[in-house]
Amino acid sequence: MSDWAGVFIFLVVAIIFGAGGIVTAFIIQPRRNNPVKLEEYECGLPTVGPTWVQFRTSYFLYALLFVIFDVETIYLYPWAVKFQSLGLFAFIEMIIFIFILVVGLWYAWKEGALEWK
Amino acid sequence: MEVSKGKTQIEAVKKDIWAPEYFGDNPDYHTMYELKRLVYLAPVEKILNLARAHSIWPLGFGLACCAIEALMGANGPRYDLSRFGYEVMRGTPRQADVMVVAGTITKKAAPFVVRLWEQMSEPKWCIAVGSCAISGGPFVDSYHVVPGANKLVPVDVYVPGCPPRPDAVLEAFLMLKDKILDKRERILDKRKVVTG
Amino acid sequence: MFGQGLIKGLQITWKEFWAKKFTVQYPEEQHPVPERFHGKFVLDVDKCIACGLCANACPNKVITIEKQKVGKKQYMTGYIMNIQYCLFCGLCVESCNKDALHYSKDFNMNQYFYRDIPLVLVKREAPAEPEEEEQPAAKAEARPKAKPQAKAEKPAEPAANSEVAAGKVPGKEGE
Amino acid sequence: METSIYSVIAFYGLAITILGNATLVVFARNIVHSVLFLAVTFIAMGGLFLLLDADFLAAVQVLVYAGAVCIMVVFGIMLIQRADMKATNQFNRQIFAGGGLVALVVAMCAVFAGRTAWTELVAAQEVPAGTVQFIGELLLSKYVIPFEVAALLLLVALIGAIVIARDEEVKANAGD
Amino acid sequence: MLENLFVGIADWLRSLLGGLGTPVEINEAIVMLVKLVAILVFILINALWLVYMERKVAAYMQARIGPNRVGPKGLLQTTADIGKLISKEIVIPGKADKVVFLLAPVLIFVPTLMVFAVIPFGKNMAAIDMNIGVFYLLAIASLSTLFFWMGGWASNSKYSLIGSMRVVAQMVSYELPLVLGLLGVIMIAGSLKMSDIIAAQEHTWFIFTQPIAFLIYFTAAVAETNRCPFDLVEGESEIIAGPYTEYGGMAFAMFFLAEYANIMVICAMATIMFLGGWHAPFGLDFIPSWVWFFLKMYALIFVVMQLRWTYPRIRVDQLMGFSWKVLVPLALANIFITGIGMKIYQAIGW
Amino acid sequence: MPAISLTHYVVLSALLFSIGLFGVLTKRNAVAVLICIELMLNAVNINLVAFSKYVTPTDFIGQIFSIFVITVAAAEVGVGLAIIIAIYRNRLSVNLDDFDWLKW
Amino acid sequence: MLRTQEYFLNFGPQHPSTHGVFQIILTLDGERIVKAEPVCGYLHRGIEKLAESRTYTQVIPYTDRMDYLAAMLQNLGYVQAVEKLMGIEVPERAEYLRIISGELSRLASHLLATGVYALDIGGFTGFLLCFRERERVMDLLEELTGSRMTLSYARIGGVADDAPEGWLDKVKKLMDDMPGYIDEYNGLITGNEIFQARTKFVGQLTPETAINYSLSGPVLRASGVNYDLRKVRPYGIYDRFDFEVPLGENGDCFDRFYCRVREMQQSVRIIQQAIEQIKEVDGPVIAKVPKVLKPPKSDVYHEIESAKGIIGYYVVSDGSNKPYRVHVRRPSFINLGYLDEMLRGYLIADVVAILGSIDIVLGEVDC
Ligand code: SF4
Ligand code: SF4
Ligand code: SF4
Repeated sequence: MSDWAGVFIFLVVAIIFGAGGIVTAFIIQPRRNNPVKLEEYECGLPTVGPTWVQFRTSYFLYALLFVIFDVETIYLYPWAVKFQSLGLFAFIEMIIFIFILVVGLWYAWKEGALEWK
Repeated sequence: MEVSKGKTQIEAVKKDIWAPEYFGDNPDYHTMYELKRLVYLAPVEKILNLARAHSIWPLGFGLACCAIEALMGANGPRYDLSRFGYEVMRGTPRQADVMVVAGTITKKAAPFVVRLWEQMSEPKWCIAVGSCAISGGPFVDSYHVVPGANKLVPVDVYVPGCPPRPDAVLEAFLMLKDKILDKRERILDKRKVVTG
Repeated sequence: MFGQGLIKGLQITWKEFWAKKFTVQYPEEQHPVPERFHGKFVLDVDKCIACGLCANACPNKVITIEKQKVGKKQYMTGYIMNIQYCLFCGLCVESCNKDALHYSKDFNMNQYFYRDIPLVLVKREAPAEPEEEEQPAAKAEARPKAKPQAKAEKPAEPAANSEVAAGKVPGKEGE
Repeated sequence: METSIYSVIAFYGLAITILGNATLVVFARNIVHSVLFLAVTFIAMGGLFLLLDADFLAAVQVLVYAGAVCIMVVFGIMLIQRADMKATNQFNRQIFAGGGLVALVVAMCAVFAGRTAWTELVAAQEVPAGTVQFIGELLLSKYVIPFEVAALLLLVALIGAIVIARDEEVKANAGD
Repeated sequence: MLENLFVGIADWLRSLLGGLGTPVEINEAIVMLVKLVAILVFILINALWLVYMERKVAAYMQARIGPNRVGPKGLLQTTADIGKLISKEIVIPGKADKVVFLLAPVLIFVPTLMVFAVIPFGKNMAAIDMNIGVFYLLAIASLSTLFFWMGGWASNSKYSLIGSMRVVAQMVSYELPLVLGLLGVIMIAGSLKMSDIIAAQEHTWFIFTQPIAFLIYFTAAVAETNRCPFDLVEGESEIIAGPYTEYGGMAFAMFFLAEYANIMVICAMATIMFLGGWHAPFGLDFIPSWVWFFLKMYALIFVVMQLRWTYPRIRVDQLMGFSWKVLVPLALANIFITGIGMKIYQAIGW
Repeated sequence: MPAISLTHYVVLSALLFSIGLFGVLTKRNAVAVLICIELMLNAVNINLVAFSKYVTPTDFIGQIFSIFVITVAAAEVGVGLAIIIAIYRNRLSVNLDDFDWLKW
Repeated sequence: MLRTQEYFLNFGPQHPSTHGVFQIILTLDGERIVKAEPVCGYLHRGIEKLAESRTYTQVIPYTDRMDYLAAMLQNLGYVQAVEKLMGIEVPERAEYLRIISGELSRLASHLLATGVYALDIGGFTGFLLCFRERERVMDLLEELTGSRMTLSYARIGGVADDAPEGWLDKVKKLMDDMPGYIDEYNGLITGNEIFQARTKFVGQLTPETAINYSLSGPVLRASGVNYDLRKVRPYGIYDRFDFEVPLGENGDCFDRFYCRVREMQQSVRIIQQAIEQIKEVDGPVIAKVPKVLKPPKSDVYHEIESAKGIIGYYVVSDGSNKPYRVHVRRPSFINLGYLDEMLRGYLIADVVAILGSIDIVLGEVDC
C-alpha cells in the first residue's frame, strides 16, 4: 500500500510543481493587454469563421480502434505475465483471442477506416 | 496624393490597435516606449533582463530580400546566430521576443505587421533590418510601401543595408542585447579575420 | 531496399557531426570582407568637387550635397547620405569622375535611433573669406565607429534637404 | 489496513472526489468540461480500486477509461459540436421527474442496504499480492468462455461502429 | 561505495528519521519526498541539459557550433531561456476556455513526473518498485494525450485545434504498438516489475532476443514523444506550433520541459526493457550500475536526436498508416512468434 | 472514526449510480447521456471489486468481472458514439428530445 | 446530406513555409483541402511603376529586388532587353562574366530552393548544409560585385567590373567541389525514403496543363516538357556550351525538386566550360555606351531563362532617358497560377510540399 501512497505524493508534488511554475510566471511577468493581443493568432490575420467546428470522422475511427485494442491489451498483459507457466492450451486460446481482433483490424483496413481522409 | 492617402490608412490601423500612449505627435515614440519600460524596471527585473538578453527568440517572419540574409543567412552555418542562443525561431508571436522586420512593409502588409507585433507577448523588441524596414528604402516613393517600420512599431535597432551583411545583423542582435542589459556603449575589440 | 536511404542519411549526419565546422565566430573573428564590398561610404573630401554627379546617378536620391558660394567657387558645406534610402548599388561610386566617393569595408552601420542613421560625410562651415584654406580633413572624415552621432557632433537635419528630394520622398519627418 | 487512519482518510477523500466530480459531470454546462470531470472521476476511481487491493484494475481503469474512453468521447464531441460550445450540455424537461425518480432509487437502496447483514458476508482474508498473475491464470482457465466472448464482443463493436460511423462515401454515392 | 551511493543516502535518512520517533508512515513519506525532490531536480537539470545537448548536436550536424556564449561553453544557455520564459507574459486569448487553457500546462508535467516514480536508475534505485510497474507506466503515460488535447482545444485557435487533433490521433495510434511491442519482453520476463525485468536480462539483453520488439517500441516511443520524423504535432513548417500556438512564456516552457522529460522516460524505458537496465556489459562491474544506466540512456537519447536532425517529417496519413498497417500487425506477429518460440524452447529445454 | 467496511463502498457505489442515473434521465445531449451511463457502469465496478475484496478475496471473481464490465463499457461507448454521430449526420442534432422517431 | 463542417484557415502571410508574405486561404475539411485561394500582393512594391521615374541605368538595381535569390539573372534579362532596344554589342569578356555570374546566381537560387524545400518537408540539416555551399557561392559573388544578394552587376553594354585577381580560380575550385556536395544532398534529402514518400506523386502536373497554364522553368520541365530557353533560343553566348536539360517524368513535387538538383549539376558544367573559355578572351567588359542612354522610340520584349522560369522584360521607350513603361513577365507569379487546382484534395502538409516545389520568390510574384 505504501507504494501507492508514494505515487500519491508524486501526484501532489507534480501538480504543485506545475501550478507553481505558472503562478510564479504570473507574478513576475509584465502584462500589457490590448484587444488585438487577446485575439487568437492565425498567421497574422483575423480568423475567418468559427474555430470549434466539427471535425472529420476519420479521427473518431482511430480513437475507436484504439479503444478496442487498448481493451485487448488489458487481457494480453495478465496473459503475458503468466505465459510461461500456462499450458499450450492457454496459448492457443490467446491466439484465438488475438485472431478475432486481427479480423477486426483486417475489416477496418478493408473498409478504409485506416485511411486518413 | 497617393502617399498621404496611404499614410492615413496606416494611421487608421494604428488608431484601431494601438494603445494611445504609444503614438502621438512625438515622432520619437520608441524612446518614449523605452522610457516607460525603464520606469517599469525593478531590481528583480534586472536579473530577469540578464536572462532575457541572452535568450532573444526571433519571430520567424520575413518580408522580402532582407529576410533571406537576416533570418536565414544569419542562422546559417557561417554566421550561426545560435552561438548566442538566438536561433530559436518561433512561428508564433506568443513565444517570440524580437520581431525582426526584414524587408519591405507594404500597405497591404502593414496591418498584419502591426497585428503580429501587438500579439507578441511582453517584453518584446523590434529590429528593423534593411533600408526598406528603416524607411521604405528603395521604394520610398512607391504608392504601396510604408515608409519605415517605425511608423508602425517601435524599433529598437536599425540595421541599414540593402540587404545588410549577416554580420551586421549579428551586430544588431548584440546591440539589442546591450540595450536590454542597459549597456549603451559596446566595446568592439579587435577582430581577427578568418579566411576560408 | 527500403531503409537504405534512411541509413545513408544517418551516415551523412554522423559524418557531418565530426566534420570541421563552417562557422566564423563573428565578434571575435570575422569573415573577410572583399575589396569591392559595398559597405559604408567614405568621401575623400579633398578630391570631391561637389559636382553632384553622384547625386544625379543615384536612383533613389540618397545623396544630398549642400553647397555655398564662397566668392566665385562653390564650396561644399555638407555631404549627407541618407543611407536609410540607399540600395547600395554602387552607381554613385561608379559615376564619380574624381574618384572621391568610395565604399569602405565597414558593414556596420547599425544605430539605436533613427536620427543617427544618415551618414554625414561632410559637415562644415564655409570659410568666411574666399581663400582656399583647407579644412581639417579629420573632422570631416567618416566616423570610424558606429557610435551615436549625437556625441561627436550634432548632425544636420536630413529632412532639410530641399534641393533633391523635395516632396519626392515622404516619411522623412520620422527623425 | 482498513483500520489504518490513512486508508480511512484516503477513502473519504476519494469518495468526495468521485462524487463531486460525478456531480460536476452532470451539471457542467459545457460538454467538454463534463468529459474532463469524467476523467478525474475515473482516475479517482482508480485510486479507490487501489484501496481495494486491485492494483491491476486501477491501472486498467486509468488506461482504458481516462486514457482511451475519454479520448474517444472527446473525438465524438469534436464531431458533433456546434459553435456554441458554452451551452452544449443542458438538461431536458424532465429534470424534476428524473430527480424524483433518482431520489426514489436512492431511498430504495438505503432501505435494502440497511436491511442486509453485510458483516456476515465478509471473509476475513487478505487479498494476495500480484493480482495480475491470478487474473491471467483465471482468465485463461476458468473464465475462458467469457474471455473469448469478450473478444467477439469487441470485434462486433468494432465492426458495428465502423459500419455506422463510416458511411460517408456510401451515403455520398447513394445520395448525390 | 559509489555503487550504493544513493541507496545509502536513503537508508541513512531513514535511520536518521527513525531516531526521531515519528510514525513509520511519516518517515516513509519524508523519505519518499526526498526521493521525489531528487528526481525532480534530476529531471529539471537533465531537461535543461538535454535542450542544450539537442541544440549542440543539431549545430554540429549542420556544420555550425551551436550555443557557446552564455556560461562556459554555452552551458547556461537553456537556463537563460528558462529564466526568460518565466518572466515572459502568458497571453490568454480572449476567446479561449481560460481555465482549461491554464490547466493544460499545469497538468502536462504530472504524468511525466509520475512515471519517473517507477524507473530504476540503478540497482535498487527506483523510488517505488511496484508489482505492475510497466503497466503503471503505460497507464499513466496514456494520460498525457488528454492534456495535450486540452491545451490545443482550449486555445480556440485553428492551428491549435488542428494540432491538438493531430496530437491525439497520433499518440493514440502509437500507444498501441508501444504497448504491444513491450508484450514480448513481458512474456519472456514473466513479470511487470521493473526490477524483475532487469534481473531477467542478467545474461542476455532483450534487444538480442526481441530485436523486432525493440524496433517497434523505439519507433512508437519516438512517435509518442512527438519527435521528428513524427513531429507533426509541432510541425513548424505546417501548423506553426500545433497545440502550443497560443502558449507563451512559462506555459510553453512546461510543454517544452515535458517533451524533454518524456524523451528521458522513453529512453530510460528502452534501457530497462531492452538494454539490460543497469547491468554492466562485458563484466565491467566496477563502474556503478547507475552510471551504466545513464550511459545507455544517453546513447539512446543521442540516437533520438540524430533521427530528428536527419529525417524529414512524415505526413499525417502516412503516419497513421505506418502505425496501423505496419507496426500493429508487426507487433502482433512478434507476440505470436515469441509465444511459439518460447513454447518450442520450453518443449526442448525444460 | 469507523474503519472502512463493505457498507461504505456499497453506499458510495449507490450514490454514484444515482448521479449517473439522474444524468441519464435528465440530460439532453446524447453524448452526456453516454457519459452518465459510463458513470453507472463504474458504480457497478466499485461494487464488484469491493465484494471481491471483502467476500472472496482469493478468487478474484469480482475483479475479473469488472474487467469484463470495462470491456463492455468500452464497446458500448464506441458503438454509442458511432450511433450518435450517424444520427447527428442525418438530423444535425444530438438533442435527445428530438430523437422521438423510431426509424429514419 | 451533411458533411463535416468546412472551415477556413489563413495559411500565411506570416507562416514559416510560405517563403515570404504569401497567403493562401484554405477551405478545409478536417485536414483535407477543399479550396485554396492564393492571395498575393503583400509584397507589391510597384517596381514597374518606379522604373518609369528612373533612368535606364537606374532601373538595374531595382530588377535585383524582384527575384533577389538570383539577382544576376534578373539584371541580365533587363539589360539584354535594353541592349536589344538600342542595338548595343556586348564585349566578349562581359558575356562570359555574365554567364558565370548568372549561373552562379542560378546555383545560389537552386541551392536555396533545395535547402528550403528540405526545411519545408522537415529536414533542418539539409537546409543548413545547402546554406553552407550557398554561402560560398555568395562569397564569390560578393567578391565580384560587392554585394551578396542584390548584385547590380550587369550594366547596359556589359558588366560593372572585371573579375578580380584570382577570382576565376576560386570559382573553379568551388565548381570542382560542388558535385561532391550535390551527392551529399542526394544522400541526405533526395534518397531519403520519407522525403520520397512525402513528395512522390504529390501535386502532379500533366505536360498539357503545364503548357496551358504557361508555366515555365523547372516546374514545366519536371512535367517532361523539354523547353529551356538556353537551348531553344540561346541568348547571349549559351550556344557555346554543352549542357543537358534535366527533365522529370511524373511532374510531381519530387521531380520538380530533383530537376533543380540536376540543374545545379548542369550549371556547374556550364561554369566550368565558361572558365575554360574565358581565359582566351580578353578585352573590355563594357561596350562604349553614351553616358545618357536615350534609346530610340520603340519597344522590345526579351526573355531569358531565370532560375524560376522564363523571365521576360517588355520595355517601351519614348525616346527620353527614362523608360516609358517596363513590364516584367515574372515566372514565379505565373507558376503560381495553377496552385488552387493543384492543392485541392491534398492535406495541409502537402500545401507546404507543393508550394515549396514550385519555388516561388515573393519579390517576383508581387513585383
Ligand atoms: S532593404 Fe533592400 S534587400 Fe532589404 S528588403 Fe528592401 S530592397 Fe530588399
Ligand atoms: S563625390 Fe564625386 S561625383 Fe560626387 S560630388 Fe564629389 S566629385 Fe562629384
Ligand atoms: S549606392 Fe546607389 S542608392 Fe546608394 S547612394 Fe549610391 S547610387 Fe544611391
